[in-house]
Amino acid sequence: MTDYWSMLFVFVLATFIGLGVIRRVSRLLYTPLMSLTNAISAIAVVGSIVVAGADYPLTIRILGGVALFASMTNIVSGFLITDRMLKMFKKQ
Amino acid sequence: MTDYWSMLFVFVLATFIGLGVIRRVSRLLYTPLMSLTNAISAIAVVGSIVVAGADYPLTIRILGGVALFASMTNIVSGFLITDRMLKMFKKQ
Amino acid sequence: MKLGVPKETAAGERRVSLTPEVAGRLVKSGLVVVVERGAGEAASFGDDAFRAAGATASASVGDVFEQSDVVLKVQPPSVEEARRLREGSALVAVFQPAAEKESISQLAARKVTAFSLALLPRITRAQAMDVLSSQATVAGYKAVLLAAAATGRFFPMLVTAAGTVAPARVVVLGAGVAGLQAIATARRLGAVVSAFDVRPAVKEQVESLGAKFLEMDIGEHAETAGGYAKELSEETHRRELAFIAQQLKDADVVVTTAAIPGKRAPILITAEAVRGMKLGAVIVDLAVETGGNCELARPGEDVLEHGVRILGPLNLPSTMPYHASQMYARNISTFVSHVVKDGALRLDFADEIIRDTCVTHAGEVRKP
Amino acid sequence: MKLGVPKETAAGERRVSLTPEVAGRLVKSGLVVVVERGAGEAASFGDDAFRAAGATASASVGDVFEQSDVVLKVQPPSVEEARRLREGSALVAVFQPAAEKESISQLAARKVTAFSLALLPRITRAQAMDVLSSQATVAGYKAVLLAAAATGRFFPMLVTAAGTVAPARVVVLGAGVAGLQAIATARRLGAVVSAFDVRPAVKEQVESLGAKFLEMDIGEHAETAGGYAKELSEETHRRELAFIAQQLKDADVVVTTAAIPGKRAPILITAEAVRGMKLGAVIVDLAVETGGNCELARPGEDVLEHGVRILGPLNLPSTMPYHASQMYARNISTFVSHVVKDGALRLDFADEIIRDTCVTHAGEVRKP
Amino acid sequence: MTHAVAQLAAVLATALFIFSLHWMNDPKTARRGVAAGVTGMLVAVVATWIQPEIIHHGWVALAIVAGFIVGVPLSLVPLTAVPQRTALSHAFGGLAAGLVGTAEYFLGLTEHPAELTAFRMSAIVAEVILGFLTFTGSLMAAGKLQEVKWIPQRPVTYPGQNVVNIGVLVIAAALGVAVVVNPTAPWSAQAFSGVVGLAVLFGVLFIIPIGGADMPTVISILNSYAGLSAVAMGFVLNNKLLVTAGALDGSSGLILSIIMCRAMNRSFTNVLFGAFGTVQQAKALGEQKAWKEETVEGADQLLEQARLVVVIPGYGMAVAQAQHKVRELYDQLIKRGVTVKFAIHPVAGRMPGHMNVLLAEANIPYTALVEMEEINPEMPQCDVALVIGANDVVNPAARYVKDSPIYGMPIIDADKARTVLAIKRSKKPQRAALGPVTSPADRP
Amino acid sequence: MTHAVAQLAAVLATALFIFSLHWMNDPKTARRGVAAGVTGMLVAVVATWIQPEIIHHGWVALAIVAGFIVGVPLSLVPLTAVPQRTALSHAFGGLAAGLVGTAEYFLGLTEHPAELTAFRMSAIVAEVILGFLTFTGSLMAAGKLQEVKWIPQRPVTYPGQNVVNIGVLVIAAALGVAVVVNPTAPWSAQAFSGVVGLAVLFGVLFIIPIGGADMPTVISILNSYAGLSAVAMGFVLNNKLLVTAGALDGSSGLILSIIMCRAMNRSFTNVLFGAFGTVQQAKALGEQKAWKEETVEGADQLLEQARLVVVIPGYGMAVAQAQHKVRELYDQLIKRGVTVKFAIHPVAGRMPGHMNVLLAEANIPYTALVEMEEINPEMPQCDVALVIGANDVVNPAARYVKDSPIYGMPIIDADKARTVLAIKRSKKPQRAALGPVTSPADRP
Ligand SMILES: NC(=O)c1ccc[n+]([C@@H]2O[C@H](COP(=O)([O-])OP(=O)(O)OC[C@H]3O[C@@H](n4cnc5c(N)ncnc54)[C@H](OP(=O)(O)O)[C@@H]3O)[C@@H](O)[C@H]2O)c1
Ligand SMILES: NC(=O)c1ccc[n+]([C@@H]2O[C@H](COP(=O)([O-])OP(=O)(O)OC[C@H]3O[C@@H](n4cnc5c(N)ncnc54)[C@H](OP(=O)(O)O)[C@@H]3O)[C@@H](O)[C@H]2O)c1
Ligand SMILES: NC(=O)c1ccc[n+]([C@@H]2O[C@H](COP(=O)([O-])OP(=O)(O)OC[C@H]3O[C@@H](n4cnc5c(N)ncnc54)[C@H](O)[C@@H]3O)[C@@H](O)[C@H]2O)c1
Ligand SMILES: NC(=O)c1ccc[n+]([C@@H]2O[C@H](COP(=O)([O-])OP(=O)(O)OC[C@H]3O[C@@H](n4cnc5c(N)ncnc54)[C@H](O)[C@@H]3O)[C@@H](O)[C@H]2O)c1
Repeated sequence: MTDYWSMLFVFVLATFIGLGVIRRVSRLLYTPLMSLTNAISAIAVVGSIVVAGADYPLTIRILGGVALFASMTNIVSGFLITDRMLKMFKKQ
Repeated sequence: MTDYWSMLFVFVLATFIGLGVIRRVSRLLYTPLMSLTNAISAIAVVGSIVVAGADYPLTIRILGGVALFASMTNIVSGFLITDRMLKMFKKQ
Repeated sequence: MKLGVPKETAAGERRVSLTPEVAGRLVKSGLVVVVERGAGEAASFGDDAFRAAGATASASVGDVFEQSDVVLKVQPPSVEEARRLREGSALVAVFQPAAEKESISQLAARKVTAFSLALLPRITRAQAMDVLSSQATVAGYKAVLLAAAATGRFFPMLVTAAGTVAPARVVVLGAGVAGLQAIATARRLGAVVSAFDVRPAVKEQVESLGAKFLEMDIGEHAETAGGYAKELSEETHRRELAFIAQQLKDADVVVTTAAIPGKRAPILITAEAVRGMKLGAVIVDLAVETGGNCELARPGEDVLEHGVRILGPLNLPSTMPYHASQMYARNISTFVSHVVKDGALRLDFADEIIRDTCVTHAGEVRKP
Repeated sequence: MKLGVPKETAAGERRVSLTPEVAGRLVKSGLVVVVERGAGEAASFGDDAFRAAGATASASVGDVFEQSDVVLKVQPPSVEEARRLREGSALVAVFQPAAEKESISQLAARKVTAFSLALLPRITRAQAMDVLSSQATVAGYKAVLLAAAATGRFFPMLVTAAGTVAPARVVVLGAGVAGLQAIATARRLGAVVSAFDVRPAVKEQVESLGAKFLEMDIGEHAETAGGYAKELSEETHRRELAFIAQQLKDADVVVTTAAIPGKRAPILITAEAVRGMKLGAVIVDLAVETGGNCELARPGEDVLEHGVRILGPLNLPSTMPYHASQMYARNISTFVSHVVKDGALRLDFADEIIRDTCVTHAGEVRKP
Repeated sequence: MTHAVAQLAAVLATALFIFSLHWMNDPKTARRGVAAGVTGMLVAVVATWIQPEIIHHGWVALAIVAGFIVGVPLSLVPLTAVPQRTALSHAFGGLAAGLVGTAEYFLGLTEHPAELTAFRMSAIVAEVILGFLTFTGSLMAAGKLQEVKWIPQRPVTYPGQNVVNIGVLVIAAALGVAVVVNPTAPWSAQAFSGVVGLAVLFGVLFIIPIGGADMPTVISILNSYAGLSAVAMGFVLNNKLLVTAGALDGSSGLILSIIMCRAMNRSFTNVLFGAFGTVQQAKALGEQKAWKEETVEGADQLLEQARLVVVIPGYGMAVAQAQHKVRELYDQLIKRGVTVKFAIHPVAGRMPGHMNVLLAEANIPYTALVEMEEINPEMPQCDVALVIGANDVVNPAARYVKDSPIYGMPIIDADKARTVLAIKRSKKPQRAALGPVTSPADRP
Repeated sequence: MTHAVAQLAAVLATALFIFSLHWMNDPKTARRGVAAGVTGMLVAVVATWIQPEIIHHGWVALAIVAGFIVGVPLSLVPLTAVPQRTALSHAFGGLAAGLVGTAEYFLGLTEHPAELTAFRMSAIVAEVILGFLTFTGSLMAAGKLQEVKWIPQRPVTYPGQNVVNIGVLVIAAALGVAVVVNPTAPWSAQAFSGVVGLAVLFGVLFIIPIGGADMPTVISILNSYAGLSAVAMGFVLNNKLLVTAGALDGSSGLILSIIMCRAMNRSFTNVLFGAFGTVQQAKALGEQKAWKEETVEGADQLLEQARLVVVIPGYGMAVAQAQHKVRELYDQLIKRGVTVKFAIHPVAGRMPGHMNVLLAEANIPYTALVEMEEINPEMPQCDVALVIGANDVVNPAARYVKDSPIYGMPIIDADKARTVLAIKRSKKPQRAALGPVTSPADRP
């Protein structure tokens, strides 16, 4: 059980950090910010790898593989497009 | 071992929060802020209570009792003086 | 319908009742505009410009008066001019009927419909026709320039290698349209400005221009329902004089603009108060035409008493003919658009703008 | 040691060489100050004020000239005054020796030690004595006031119920001390100001006052080592004239202040250029005393040509006698403190301030 | 050992993600933020992959390569399509979370029933609901934005819509509770599938009443949901990195949607419960604009996102001597590339030229001033009309209300602007305005 | 159950502490912050006390009552004594941490040697060192501030001081490592006592070279140390609340001391390693003021803490047209109760009255302007001289350097002010100034 308490603790603290950090983000950057957090939320990739790659029945692994593919797509396209937008910013 | 990792996690997150929150504190309030954090750091009271009140040898409990007394002094005087200073602020 | 713009004949009058720009607008709206030769010259509007705007310029005086349906003037018509007006025509100008009895009876005799813009009600709809406001703006501005030119001092503060020049202290008495403009202009030049008025609402307006309001407990209600000032009781007036005398002791420049509609201007500065002022101070009395706010002011003269210069300038708007005419022309053309509908005068006497301004109509004198 | 302050005798001169405040300081430093009766009156400094400051006021002309060790004046001495000076005494005033040959030989003959503050080197130490700077400040300010009073237009922009008044376009030619002050004053009044000068360093200074610098490729180095302007080559001058004429086409007010030390002022506005200007424009030529920047300007006159008014005002500082005198007095008293040590003249000709300003000494004319 | 590596990697990745977001503070450091995010992700992936329990490397690699193959082209969409892409990406994220949750459940059901504790089951149900509703909701949103043929663009509303939506959600939740209580009962697998189905359905229902204009807010909320599903996954897998990253994402989505709601003059609860339809109708209904007290941030937001801001000063600006503050605001906006014009009404203030005097004092260039006649035709293109202490000169009563003292006076058409902000002293309703913002003195 | 309560309490207390600090953002909410802190502390204490392992309730109550008896009077010290009180309080905090650590060690040693894992021992040693050095260090600091007789007020320095100090710390650390590796060896208890003793000693050595003026920074660092010792205690006791609260405290102490260092023109490392003595000497040595690039925050800080700020504008202000920015700054400072004067040099700028024109345009009241002769006698009382684009008019070369073109010109004695801030375009050394701050355009 202790573990879940740690998790809760971590969750609460991380939420505070998220609120604090995001509130100070320049408003100019909201669009890239959205794609950046979108990429970061693809951290579900970590869970997908486990489900896809561990010694589980194939059906499970297929679910995991699809999840992994979906997450990976998000990571790749999210970071790339964020960077693309920010580059244009610099030029301005 | 897992536990220590949680602790480390919690520590890192809390430090981020501390840095973020304090950096935005109004400079007018540094003196009360110092006494407030001083009072909060007396959270060691939690440890002192355990050492002082659990079923331990007397010597240990004496150490704990002194620690508890010291922490409690900090809590009481720290919060009270912070409030006193802030009240004067209001009047200005 | 023909509008006639004669050249002003009053001495020193340099304004003209329409500018080429405004004349052009009227022409576009379907009216014919006839301008006397050289009518705008003194105000830097050439006949060419009028012609370019579509007006018939270079007409003779006779043409203008005899052909026009509506004659637009700045100054009230001289008896001579009144006689020249075509019977049944209309005239718009600025005059106080009380002061112009003779030409008014002349106008009535010739069955001229005459309007005086000085009688315009101070209502929102009439704001764009309000010549008193627009010309008072010019006067307030110019009064400060005259004062600045007349005083031996700088208006602004200057810290220089040759010592520090203290800013001039300017006091404005009466903060109506002209007074407020005077405050703004003196402030722009860097003077330290304070102002006094009997209407309490003015305090905020004065402060909104960054000047100080000189507060005196009037003790009576000095404002009419229409927002104009009333005459004060004798007792209050005495206290006011003492208060003002005190305030003027260290003034370098005083601009007075106090007026009460239809009455002689109130005396605010006595000879005694002038004696108490600093050597080299300057007073500009804008109310001199209606009797003056300063006892010692003489219309059109530059008086030096007790080391204080007292200017009583007349017709200041005419000294800035270009812009004064521009504003006047806008005002009068708005009025014309209001009374002329479909090429004919529309005399709806239920309309307070028309009712209040119409001085003579159909041979009848409608205002005292 | 006695300092004498005579009343200025030149026509129209209202300044005085010391003010009560400055006289008081000199008295405190151990000097005796003798002031002619009514010397400060035109500048609003009464004899009483001088007396209160510890000076001997109400002296006669004779007393002042005959008793003083150092006579302090504003204008160069008339031949008459020069004759009155006590032999061996000293005189401080402002004059260009080239223009005052006669009185200078008179001064030399009477073995007077005469200083002209017009010759002060433009070095840092001399800044507090620099009468040309302080009086140019007055002139620049006043020139704009004159222009504002003379033009038929508002300087500031005004959006009103009677239409919008466009801001005046003011062009300042020559941005030295007077020019910069003119720029600042016109800007204060709300005009749109642009300025032109041949010295490139001036661009930043003009912009620092919020005005626009009119840039022309001069193509030659127009500045001396001392920071003054040089005369331009003929070709460049021709180009300059064309450039300026172009810039003046839509100007409402022009103030010219261009000068080259010791030379005739450069012509900047030809009659042709005036013809190209707007009807009702105003030119104030401050350089009229040294020949004028505008071909059509006449010293002390108000010329109307091609619908443009051209003012050539003389001695503007004298029209603001109070502050002009205050600054002058500070300058001259700093100079006196510099040359008088322990109650006696200290003539160290190695000191460039003394060397450059001393016009006659011991019977010798030191400056052409 | 690899466990310690995993933990350390989690701490490191967390820190990197936090820095990543922190650096988005400022355009100057923002790209560094992306680099930090990429590094954090790399650390997390590698640390997970090298764990001993991962044995099907080929399978993992295949999925990853497939992700690259689809992801790279997706990142090259034209910038106009960025919102759709983001929505689509949320759909993928939701799908991933939902699938992992489903996998975990069935894995537990078939192999380690004991591991399906109530806590874990709750987390799985939360993950699945959030994941699948995000999946279909985002797909719908993307479809609407892309103007796909078979998704109605216009908000689809019908009576009782909210009841139906909430009903679906409640049933899903109830089924979920049943599964949590009895994770291994014979009907549990079906019930679980029911939860999944209802979540999928709710995602669709949630979006159909919403019009295209509100999509950015919705996307931001879906972002928040995606983050929360990652948190739930973290609880399921006992993975702190998932919890932190998910929480960062969830909170950032929350903040962004709150800010957007404010900018759109909506209450957040209104948006959160998907009841957009109502507002849409009200909007369509009438001209009666509501006024609302705006916060300083909200106003900031509005102003910064505008292209054309028209400032309409009046007597109040003079009384408050606010011209210097106005100039500060002007400077700020100009710096951000916003076009700012000052519309001067002929009778604003209490003397002719009152506004001119003050604005000139504050050194606002003449070129920024425009007259009423000139600005009025432009007002419909104006994003924000900022009325500073003016009342009569923008009061539409001058047009309609016959017995008003200002009836017939021409006014500046502030009410035609997209948004009107008014700064005034009291809260007496301002007829033309959406409402007062706090005085500019409070502005940062 | 009580365990769950304790955990929940920990989460709650953590959140309350965070809010407490967050509310210190603003004087308006600051007192609410205190309330949150008190509540958090109450929750933490009660939740701990009700744990079943606490059995000596009388003993706990006694200690708490004693804490109140001493704490209340301590909170009533005059405000001038607040710094001492804070220092004393840190001493108590350090003592508590040190004692708990010692107790844990001996408890483990005598009762559960197995619990003294390397990790736990490391935490205990860290806790003890930080706790005791904070204890004596803070006591010394409090003593110096209170001007207690037997503590030398002046910095005590001797050759090799830094070597000795670092030596003591290194020995303590080495002994600590030995104890960590062999927690239960026969010599371990002695070694542990040695660590305690050395930490006590180090606290004293750390403070004696520091003068009174630097005490606030030191106290802030000690605050940070006290926080870190609470973190260590948290690791020892496996208590997350201790870890979070301690971390909040540690980081806030850190930030505060960094800000203070900046305000004092010190590098943080310089302060962190206690090498204050060196700087003190340099200060005493000579007139040669160093110049340094100041950050915007540092300048802000300096200006806000000043009582009298003298602004000295020059031609640079005119060129940059910075008068409106200067007015903003003026408004800000006035609002904070700072007295601001503008010292106008007679030849500042490029024309007579140049500064007047600009300052009047920005509506800075004439009453705030003072002439050179008037301000110069006041300059030594001036906290900050803010030189804005002026050079010649404050250049001391005018006094000393015979061949300078400005030799002999009277100048404004900016160099006599406590601190000089100069804003200029280039970095050409400014003779009178401590150095350029970034342009005011960058100010918030
Ligand atoms: N320009 C002229 O020549 C002239 C001359 C005379 C009269 N007028 C008349 O004056 C009116 C001008 O219209 P306007 O829109 O400029 O002014 P207005 O209608 O008088 O409105 C002033 C506004 O400013 C607000 N306000 C007052 N003090 C404030 C402060 N300290 N801070 C923030 N807000 C403040 C008021 O709010 P609250 O409602 O909260 O008080 C009100 O909304 C017209 O009716 C015109 O006819 C003009
Ligand atoms: N007042 C008069 O009547 C008059 C007339 C003529 C001459 N002068 C002479 O002018 C001098 C006036 O002294 P001062 O101290 O006012 O001016 P100054 O000595 O010329 O110094 C100007 C300062 O402003 C800085 N600066 C220039 N542009 C800037 C910008 N855009 N932003 C920020 N900083 C900028 C310069 O920095 P950098 O070093 O980085 O460029 C320099 O430090 C005196 O020597 C005086 O004799 C005065
Ligand atoms: N449409 C409108 O609503 C409108 C338009 C223009 C002006 N007005 C208002 O009408 C008022 C009068 O304007 P105006 O142009 O006729 O004024 P004005 O320029 O004629 O000056 C008259 C001023 O003198 C003051 N005064 C009178 N007796 C005084 C005394 N004894 N001591 C001191 N001051 C005294 C009056 O209060 C008034 O302010 C103004 O306040 C103006 O705001 C209204
Ligand atoms: N102590 C000092 O350092 C000190 C003190 C005062 C003035 N100055 C400097 O000396 C300079 C001259 O000042 P001043 O008061 O004698 O000037 P001024 O008022 O006599 O005006 C002369 C101006 O006219 C300009 N000019 C000359 N020929 C021109 C032409 N053909 N076209 C356009 N402009 C032309 C000059 O460049 C100069 O700016 C100023 O720039 C001033 O900064 C220095």
